Amino acid sequence: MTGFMAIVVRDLRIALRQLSDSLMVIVFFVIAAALFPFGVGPEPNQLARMAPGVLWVTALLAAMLSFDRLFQADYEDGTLELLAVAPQPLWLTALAKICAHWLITGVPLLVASPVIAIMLNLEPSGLGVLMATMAVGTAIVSLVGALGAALALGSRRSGVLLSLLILPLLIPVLIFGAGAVEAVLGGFEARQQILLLCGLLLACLVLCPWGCAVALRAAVE
Amino acid sequence: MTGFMAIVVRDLRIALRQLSDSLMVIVFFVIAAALFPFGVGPEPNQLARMAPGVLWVTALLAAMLSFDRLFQADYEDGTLELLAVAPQPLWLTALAKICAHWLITGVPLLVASPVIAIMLNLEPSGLGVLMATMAVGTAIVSLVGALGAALALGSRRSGVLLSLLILPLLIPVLIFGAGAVEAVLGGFEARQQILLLCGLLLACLVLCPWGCAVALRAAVE
Amino acid sequence: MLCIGPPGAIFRRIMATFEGHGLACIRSDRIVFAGLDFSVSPGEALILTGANGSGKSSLLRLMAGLGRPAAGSLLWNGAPVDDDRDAFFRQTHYLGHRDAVKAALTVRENLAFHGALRGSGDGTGLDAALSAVGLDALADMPARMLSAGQTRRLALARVLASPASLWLLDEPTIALDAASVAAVFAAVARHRAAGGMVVASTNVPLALEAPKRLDLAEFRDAGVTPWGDSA
Amino acid sequence: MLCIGPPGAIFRRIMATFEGHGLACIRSDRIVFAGLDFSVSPGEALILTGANGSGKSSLLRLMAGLGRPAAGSLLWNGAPVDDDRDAFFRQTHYLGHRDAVKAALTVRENLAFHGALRGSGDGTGLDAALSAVGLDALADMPARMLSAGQTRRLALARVLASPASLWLLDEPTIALDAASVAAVFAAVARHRAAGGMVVASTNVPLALEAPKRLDLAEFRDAGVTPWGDSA
Amino acid sequence: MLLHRYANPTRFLKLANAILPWAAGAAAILIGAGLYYSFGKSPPDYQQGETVRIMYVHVPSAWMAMFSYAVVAVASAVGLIWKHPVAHVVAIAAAPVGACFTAICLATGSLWGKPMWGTWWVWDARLTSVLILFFLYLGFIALANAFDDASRGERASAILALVGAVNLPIIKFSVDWWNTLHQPASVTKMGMPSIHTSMLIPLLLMALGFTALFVALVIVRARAELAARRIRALRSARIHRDAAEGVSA
Ligand code: HEM
Ligand SMILES: Nc1ncnc2c1ncn2[C@@H]1O[C@H](COP(=O)(O)OP(=O)(O)OP(=O)(O)O)[C@@H](O)[C@H]1O
Ligand SMILES: Nc1ncnc2c1ncn2[C@@H]1O[C@H](COP(=O)(O)OP(=O)(O)OP(=O)(O)O)[C@@H](O)[C@H]1O
Ligand SMILES: [Mg+2]
Ligand SMILES: [Mg+2]
Repeated sequence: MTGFMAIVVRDLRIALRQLSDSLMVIVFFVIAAALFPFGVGPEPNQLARMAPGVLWVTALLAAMLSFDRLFQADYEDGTLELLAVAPQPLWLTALAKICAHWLITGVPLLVASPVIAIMLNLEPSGLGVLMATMAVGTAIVSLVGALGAALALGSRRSGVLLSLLILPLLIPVLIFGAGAVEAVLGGFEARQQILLLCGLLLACLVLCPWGCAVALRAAVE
Repeated sequence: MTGFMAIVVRDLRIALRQLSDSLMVIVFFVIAAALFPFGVGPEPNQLARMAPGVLWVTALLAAMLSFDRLFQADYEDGTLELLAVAPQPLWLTALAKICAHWLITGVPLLVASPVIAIMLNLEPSGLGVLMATMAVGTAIVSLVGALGAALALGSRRSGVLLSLLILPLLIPVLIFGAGAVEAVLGGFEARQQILLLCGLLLACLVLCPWGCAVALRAAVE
Repeated sequence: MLCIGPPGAIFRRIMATFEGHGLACIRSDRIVFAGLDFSVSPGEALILTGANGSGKSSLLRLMAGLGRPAAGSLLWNGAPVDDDRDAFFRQTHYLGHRDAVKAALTVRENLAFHGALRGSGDGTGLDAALSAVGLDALADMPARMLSAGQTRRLALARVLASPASLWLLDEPTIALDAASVAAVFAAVARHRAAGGMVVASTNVPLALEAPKRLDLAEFRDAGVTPWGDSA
Repeated sequence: MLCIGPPGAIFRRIMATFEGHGLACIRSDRIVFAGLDFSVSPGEALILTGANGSGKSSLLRLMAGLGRPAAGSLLWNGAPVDDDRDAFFRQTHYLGHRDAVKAALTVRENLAFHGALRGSGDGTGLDAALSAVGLDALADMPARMLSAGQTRRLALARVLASPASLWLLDEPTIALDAASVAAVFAAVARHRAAGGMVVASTNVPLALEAPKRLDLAEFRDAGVTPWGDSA
Repeated sequence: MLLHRYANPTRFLKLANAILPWAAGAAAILIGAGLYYSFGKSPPDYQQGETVRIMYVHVPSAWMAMFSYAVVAVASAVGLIWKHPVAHVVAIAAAPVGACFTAICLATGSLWGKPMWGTWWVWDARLTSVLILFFLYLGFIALANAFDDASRGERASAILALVGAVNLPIIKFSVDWWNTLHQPASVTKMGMPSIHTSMLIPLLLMALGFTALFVALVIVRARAELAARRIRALRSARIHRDAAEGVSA
């Protein structure tokens, strides 16, 4: 388990060398979200209707922005080989890197989302469920995206194609996530969507680290 | 000039060998745009109203995914140093890489946009001006994005940092681009916005390669 | 100057041996080498020689468990390595061509990470290793600012920092200045004296005393494809 | 075995000389070396020695035009290099620690790209260079599949493939096997015979005949900061 | 031995130390007077009521936001063109101060917007361009701190500052080019300002006070930055002396 923590801590260190770096992530979300009013025009009610979609898109973007570096850096400088021959199951290593990734991109998004939501004047009633679904959803995004990144390693074409086949798997997440918020704003229950999200999360927690491990082995051999 | 072509051809070759960048951009573009109908709910007229904005914003964000690697690879394997000491002005080299980038990511976006426009049932009358503005817009995006990439080269957390640098500079493009389409849909002339976009393009054509050159020199020193 | 973490006791008791029989390696549909046998026992050093592309690194990677041999078997204490890979990994250090150094982390952070990865979190072996390769003064510098040789020395420090009975070193002396090379040889000698084993590939003469030698040139059968057709 | 593209005529006429006076180098707020003078004239070879981190690569980078010296001046034929950088760049080849090889491209494509970049697009010098470093058989392999030494040889082939009167080589023999090292020395000898100049850094003895030597250790003034405070 | 890159900034420091007390004093007095006038003396607006007093903070900080960026851009240009290290230091020192002024402008603006326009925020040209200005400041600061090697960060951020300068005229003239909720220039109009002197006086007092404050803050920060670099240089010189001895030993 100490190896697990070592990896998480290292990735966090590299990602957030200073406080300013972590603030940067939040500012990035604000900017990305702020783009939509420019594009779509400032009618408040229309913005409010888009808000959930906007939040999820920015979340997806933030995650994807960091994916190609997720394993690539370790792969190129030879660290991945050492991770592969470390006395610790590779899926655990992968899980560690996934956790780190979620802490780096998912959590800042959680912190920023209320701000963005208000900028896009989403009704406060939706905030709670928004945060909840975001927490689960970003975790799923990190898991699935990591699998994609692992498959794309070594820049072999087949790998790239596979990794891209993975990404559409995220669409249901986005739909349920946005749908939950919509539901609450519409005055309905969101239990169903949230349960579905949790189910997805569990499935990914089982499948993705294992898949990553296999892909990573293939990449270093 | 032969050096210029050499760089363009090489970058295209590498991009085609490992399709990652272009496909990544397209996939994100499609996923992100496809998300909004679910988020906003399927009333066609409302979708159509926000279609131009959504198209532009998602295209911008999708482009962000490709800048991280623009100079990074050359920087890490030492090629950038050789480009810097090649008997050819560095701004020309930068321009070459920018052209290649536009061909690799801008053009695919251009091709994909009508499809997505129809998904968001934008009226066909808007397609022409959409393509026109997109063509100019994506070129500006490549120019500005390259500048950001060159500035953030070798920094920590480059992925997020550079979109933090780029996006604010791109807001005018977004406003005019989306504005043009809305104008046409509203039955007005879009000449003004298109002219403004072309003006921006010219300004960027002058400023960005120069900025890239200075930044890249700083990076290899 | 250097003490390898907790004194070598751990593996002096095990008295491991490491051997391979009839090993073959295929890379990109090409037989790099075939029918290769080797064996190393405690205190011994095996030096791999051969022209560029003869397969030294490939063999070391097989030994380290990066990839399975296309044919043949690797034995650790007489038992196949695959029976308990983690136990084997715990007993081996692999140093490849690439230094696995993170430019963003300081020298010490780099070393501490790999230590923790192998479950030896204590800083003692760490400082000893740094001073052994003469990096102790630079311990708190970001690795980005290291010169080529300093970076290589950091990679070597990783091997010295935590105990393992088998060292697999791919061209360990590359980019090192004379002083550092001497330091490395000294460390290897101490390791062998403590009952450790070393396999090192090289293109330049290595001044290890009484090494076994293995020339990869003897094991390439260029003409034959993995399908058995002869070109 | 090797002919350096179009026969050295181009620069035999120029009879260039390359010298530096009172050079100083600052990296991240620190004086690496200062007050360094050197000069190379046609047919000469200058070997840079010094411990890891003494500044060999830094000096070569200054010579190559990667970064300006913090003090002092570089002269090409007696005129400051900055007067006409492109002319200078056209006459120099720089080989760094990193090989600048694109894994996705084939060996020949890699070479052709750098040739085109320097405006010498013809394939003749290219094939000659490949055979000079013994890579002609692998010319159409993706560079991903090259071994460490083969990659380094590809980097060297880039220097041989297009003519330039000044070669700046940072540890050229790293990762090379004996045969390739000999080939490199032969190429350098031919280059010098044709009136070319060579500056090479190294940590291992280089068998060049009658080289000038420059030991970086002599020029470090540790303990003084760029601000003039002494530590 | 002294090297050009760090043209020893004694001259700058001497000048700075001379100016600092005056700037600080002026800032205190002017801002004090300005606050007294704007909250004590000046009349409430006939239609805006007491909320008009926000103006005395909002407008000067808005001006300073733009002025500071101009300073950053000019200093950056000097640093890039004449390679004068102190110029970069000034730019890096000024950026956070300008960012604060911009933040104040945004905050007071939206505070004022609630009663005036009935909303905290509208996506109109001026407000938006100021928001972009804020992002540019943040980008500049982030970029300047994103490298281990200070000289790398200062050059990169300088380029960004120059490119971003395009935004200044847009802010200034956005109200004229696009029809916005925000009201157009009345003080800074060419010719007679169309604003009553009882409001003009405190406004100008505050503006001058803010300027003095800006100068003082920049000087303090620049001195600190220079000292920090000097210390960093000393430390790394020590480290490497030890390292060299370590190898030779
Ligand atoms: C967040 C919202 C706001 C922002 C970002 C903002 C920004 C600015 C800027 C940049 C200026 C300087 C213009 C120049 O020097 O030409 C300015 C001036 C001014 N603003 Fe605002 N403003 C905001 C909200 C408001 C509101 C709600 C009011 C009151 C209705 C207001 C009233 C004024 C006035 C009276 C001036 C002085 C104009 C002049 O005489 O030059 N602003 N504002
Ligand atoms: N990118 C960098 N940024 C800051 N300082 C650096 C950087 N690279 C090297 N240095 C410092 O400059 C000094 C000289 O480095 P350089 O690479 O020139 O040494 P070298 O003589 O080439 O060593 P080696 O034999 O290991 O290649 C080193 O002490 C190192 O700390
Ligand atoms: N990643 C790879 N994919 C496919 N083939 C490879 C790869 N790496 C090396 N090879 C091939 O395997 C053979 C052996 O490579 P290896 O790196 O083991 O040689 P080596 O003895 O280590 O050479 P060097 O002395 O240059 O390090 C080479 O001929 C090379 O063509
Ligand atoms: Mg090898
Ligand atoms: Mg070096």
